[in-house]
Amino acid sequence: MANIHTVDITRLKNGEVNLGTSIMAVQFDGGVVIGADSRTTTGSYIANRVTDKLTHIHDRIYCCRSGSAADTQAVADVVHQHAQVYTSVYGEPPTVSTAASLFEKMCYDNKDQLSAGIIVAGWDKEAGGSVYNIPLGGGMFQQPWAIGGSGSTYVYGYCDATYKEGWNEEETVQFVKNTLALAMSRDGSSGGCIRMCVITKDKVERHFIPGNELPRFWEGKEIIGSMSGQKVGIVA
Amino acid sequence: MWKQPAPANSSFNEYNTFPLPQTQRGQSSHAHGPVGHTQQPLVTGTSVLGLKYDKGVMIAADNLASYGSLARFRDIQRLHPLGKHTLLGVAGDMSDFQWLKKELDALLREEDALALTDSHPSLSPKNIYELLSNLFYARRSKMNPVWNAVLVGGWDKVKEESFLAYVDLLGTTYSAPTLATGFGAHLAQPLLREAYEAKAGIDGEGPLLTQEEAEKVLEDCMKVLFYRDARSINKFQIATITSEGVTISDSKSADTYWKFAEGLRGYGAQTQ
Amino acid sequence: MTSIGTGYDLSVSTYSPDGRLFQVEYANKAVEAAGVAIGLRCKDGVVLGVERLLHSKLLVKGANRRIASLDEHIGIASAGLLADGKHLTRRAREEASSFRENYNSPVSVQILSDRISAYLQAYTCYGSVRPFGLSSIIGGVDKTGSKLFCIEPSGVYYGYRAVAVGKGKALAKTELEKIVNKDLESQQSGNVESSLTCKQAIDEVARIIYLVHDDNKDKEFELELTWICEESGNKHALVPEELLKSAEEKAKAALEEGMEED
Amino acid sequence: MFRNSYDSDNTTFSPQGKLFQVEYALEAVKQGSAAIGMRSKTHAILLTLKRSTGELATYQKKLIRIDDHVGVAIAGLTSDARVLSNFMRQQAMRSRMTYGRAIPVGRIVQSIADRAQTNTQEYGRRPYGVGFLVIGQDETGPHLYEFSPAGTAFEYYAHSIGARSQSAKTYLESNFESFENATLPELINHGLSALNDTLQQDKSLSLKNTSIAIIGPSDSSSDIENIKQSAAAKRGNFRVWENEGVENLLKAWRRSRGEPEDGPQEETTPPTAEQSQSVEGSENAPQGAPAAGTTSEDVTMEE
Repeated sequence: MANIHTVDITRLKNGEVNLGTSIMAVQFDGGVVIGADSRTTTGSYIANRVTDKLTHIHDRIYCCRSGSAADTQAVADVVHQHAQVYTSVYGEPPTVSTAASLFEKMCYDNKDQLSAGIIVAGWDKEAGGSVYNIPLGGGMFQQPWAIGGSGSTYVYGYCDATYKEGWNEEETVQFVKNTLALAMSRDGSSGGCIRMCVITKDKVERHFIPGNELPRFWEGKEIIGSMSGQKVGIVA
Repeated sequence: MWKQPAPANSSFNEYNTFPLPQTQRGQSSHAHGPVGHTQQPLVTGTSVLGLKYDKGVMIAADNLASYGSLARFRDIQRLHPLGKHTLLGVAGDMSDFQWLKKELDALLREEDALALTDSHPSLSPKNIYELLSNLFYARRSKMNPVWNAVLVGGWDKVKEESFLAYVDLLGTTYSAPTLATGFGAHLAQPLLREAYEAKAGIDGEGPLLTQEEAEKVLEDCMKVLFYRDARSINKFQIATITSEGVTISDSKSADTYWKFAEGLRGYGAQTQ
Repeated sequence: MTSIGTGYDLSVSTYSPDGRLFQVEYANKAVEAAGVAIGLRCKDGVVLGVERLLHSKLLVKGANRRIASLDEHIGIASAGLLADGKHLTRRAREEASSFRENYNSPVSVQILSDRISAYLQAYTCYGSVRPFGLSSIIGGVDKTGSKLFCIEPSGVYYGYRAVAVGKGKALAKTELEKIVNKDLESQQSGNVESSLTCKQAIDEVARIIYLVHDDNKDKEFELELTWICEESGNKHALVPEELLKSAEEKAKAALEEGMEED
Repeated sequence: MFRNSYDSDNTTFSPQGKLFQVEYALEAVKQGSAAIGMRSKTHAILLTLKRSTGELATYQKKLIRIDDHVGVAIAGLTSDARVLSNFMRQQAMRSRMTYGRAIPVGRIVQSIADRAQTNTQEYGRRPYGVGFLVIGQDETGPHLYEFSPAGTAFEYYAHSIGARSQSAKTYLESNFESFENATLPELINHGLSALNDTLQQDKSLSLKNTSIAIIGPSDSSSDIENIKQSAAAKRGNFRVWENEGVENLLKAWRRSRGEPEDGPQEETTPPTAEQSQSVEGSENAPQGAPAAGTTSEDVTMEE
């Protein structure tokens, strides 16, 4: 019988629940829009089709999680706790940069143990809306827009071609929605619904796009070479 | 130059298309076996070039942080000033680079605080280089390397001469009037040497390149690297370190030439 | 202090019957013997000044400074046991540095003062230690503007517009109050922010230190001035030599003028 | 038993805000024999008066090399000095190993001052019972510091500690303005004059009781230092001259004062014929010892 001490942790980790994901955050004048798909997989089985990957860290700070569900939840919980302590000790909320640094420190210091790719975004009174990308292995990169998770690789080109500075809230929400829909349509590890969140000085507002109402793009008119709609001769 | 992210390798993970850190653990899977550490960089920067010229030293690096073959962050700076007369140009893992920046900035901040009391000069480029050499060697000896190759450029105020030296994740150290890391060591170093020796001679006794000449050589090298290094982009910065201090240029790009290929046909005998 | 010698004043972990901690009060006595230290908050920054008493003429000029840096943007001027001052400075630097490490942003003067105060307080709780014989002025500029605090041996701290500790602090405080009041009067009602600039403040601080020193008729001294303002790149730095010299000249002139009036 | 109720431990303030245990520790420093330190623009030197506990004992060394660029003179409890100077050596080596930098003098002194401060604030410890004069040279030039058990470190142009050091201080205070631009021989002569002032009436400076440490280039225009014997002297590093090594320095000093070069002869016991012979020669060379110039140990531990 395999005793617990001889279990190879890497094999164990490979079997765990992953957020093979599409996540995104975009800054606009006065705030940020964050978004994510809702699919959680173990291998090719969809363990949860309505996951919420937009995680509350503080009043005006959220993160989008990708990678191991267990790891990213644990890290987010710890940072959430830090942020609460920070507020009660120092009498003011942490900045987005500070929250991102707390994430970064955990991800970097434990890079051997974690698979976590996190986007931290939110609003603070010093910087307004801001977005920080913390990829696997740590490191902290501030960006006007960030995408992450397995689905993101399919939509870099779309984002580069589409993103413009100076959008308002509505335009930004539209951009996030379209990008995620495109990523989800090409990435088997992403899918389900789109969850979004607008964070500004005055509000944290959720948006939900059900899986049957996703924006649709070119999907091909017909099945080429198919005989659907035609009579097929039946050979006796 | 830096290894690719790990391929999706496990049967449990066959639909994962993003890289996971590959952790190399001891042969035995025993819980008390050797401690494993990350053996691979994830977000990486490519070559850094360094060149001594008549007024000091120049260091160049592009603005890209790659994620495997993905050009993930195209607006990051890989040149980091330390105090008034030292600058690092860093290739390799960008999270380690950011860690290194934090550590060194904290150290220099402490030095500055002490200097208010005793007016002692801060750490010289040589001192910082020595520290880095020890740090990199110690970490690789713990099987937990700081995954970078670093060029240290500086101005030695006592000797009144420029400083340029290399240290990498293995603790390897050397110094020369022209230096390059990674792909640059193969592609740019010969060009830098050629330009340097054309004026200074093999012994370096002759006159050094002027500011304009040095900048031109570096820009040419960055262009060659853009042509031939698949992890580079045509957007880079050049830092100059002189007795006056450190200046880092705005991002710029080299003029590239592709027109010659217009009439090219096929891959051999084909003519149309 | 009627309880002196009754045995209730030997340890910091013992209250006297009337609820006092005599060891903390005695620690304050160590502060009163020290050369005066002054902090003055201005609209564009903070000025710190110290009357560095010279116990020997063999001491190197300009050395043995009593004002130290805690971070780029925060300075500390202490009065009391010098060695305790170095101890506290070292600790405060560690706090400032760890804040940066954890939160990726410079510590505010208020938060750092709070942490230092907690550290001092711990030395008033246990019989195994003694309190710091030290009062410290912490001044700096952060995202909330220019800030000034003074921490006493008990760990108690307050924010100030202007503050003085050490020998002759009463006279110094009177002078500082005059400056602050004049500053307030010259402003429109409702506006409570200072209109004093650091450049003006260094002259005032120098003048007060010369005045206080003259009042004590003490041993020789050297004037030590630092500031944090735009001219110093918003970093804690020594006041440039020329400005220090001119402030000293003016202070001496003011002193002579004052004598003629008497 | 105690002088007052506030002096029995180091964690108790007196009502006047004094720490009696620290003040008593300062008394321990005064029990030690005198040490003097001085600096010029180019040099820093230490001069000490060594004591011997009796005819059969050697003279207690009072100068300790820390590194090429730092050395100390001690007064007080020798064993405490050993602990602190070893700590200084570690600090000095650490700086050289990690940064390739000679540790700044002020900072190495502060490192032991910080340690000493702890011993004045935590119960169950006693303050160190030793004072140091530290000389050194760094990127900001030569320095002289005094370290005291109170946990303080002050920088001086010239200073003296230990028994009867006040007499030396009086000399230094009236002469220190000329030290800044003094040559090495001039500086040493001033130092020996100051040291001489700390002696009791019937004593004089001799090869046995005088030791001198120098940091800075040796003086090429005089032969007061035997460079052949000391690689440290050649390089301007910390070196100690004592016994035969101090002979030329003492002679030069006596000449400068217009005294006989060989100094006053000791007259504790009436010289026998045999002894008087050796006294006529070199007071210090015992029979059978190699001639001066080859005997002196290189106490700086150079190579």
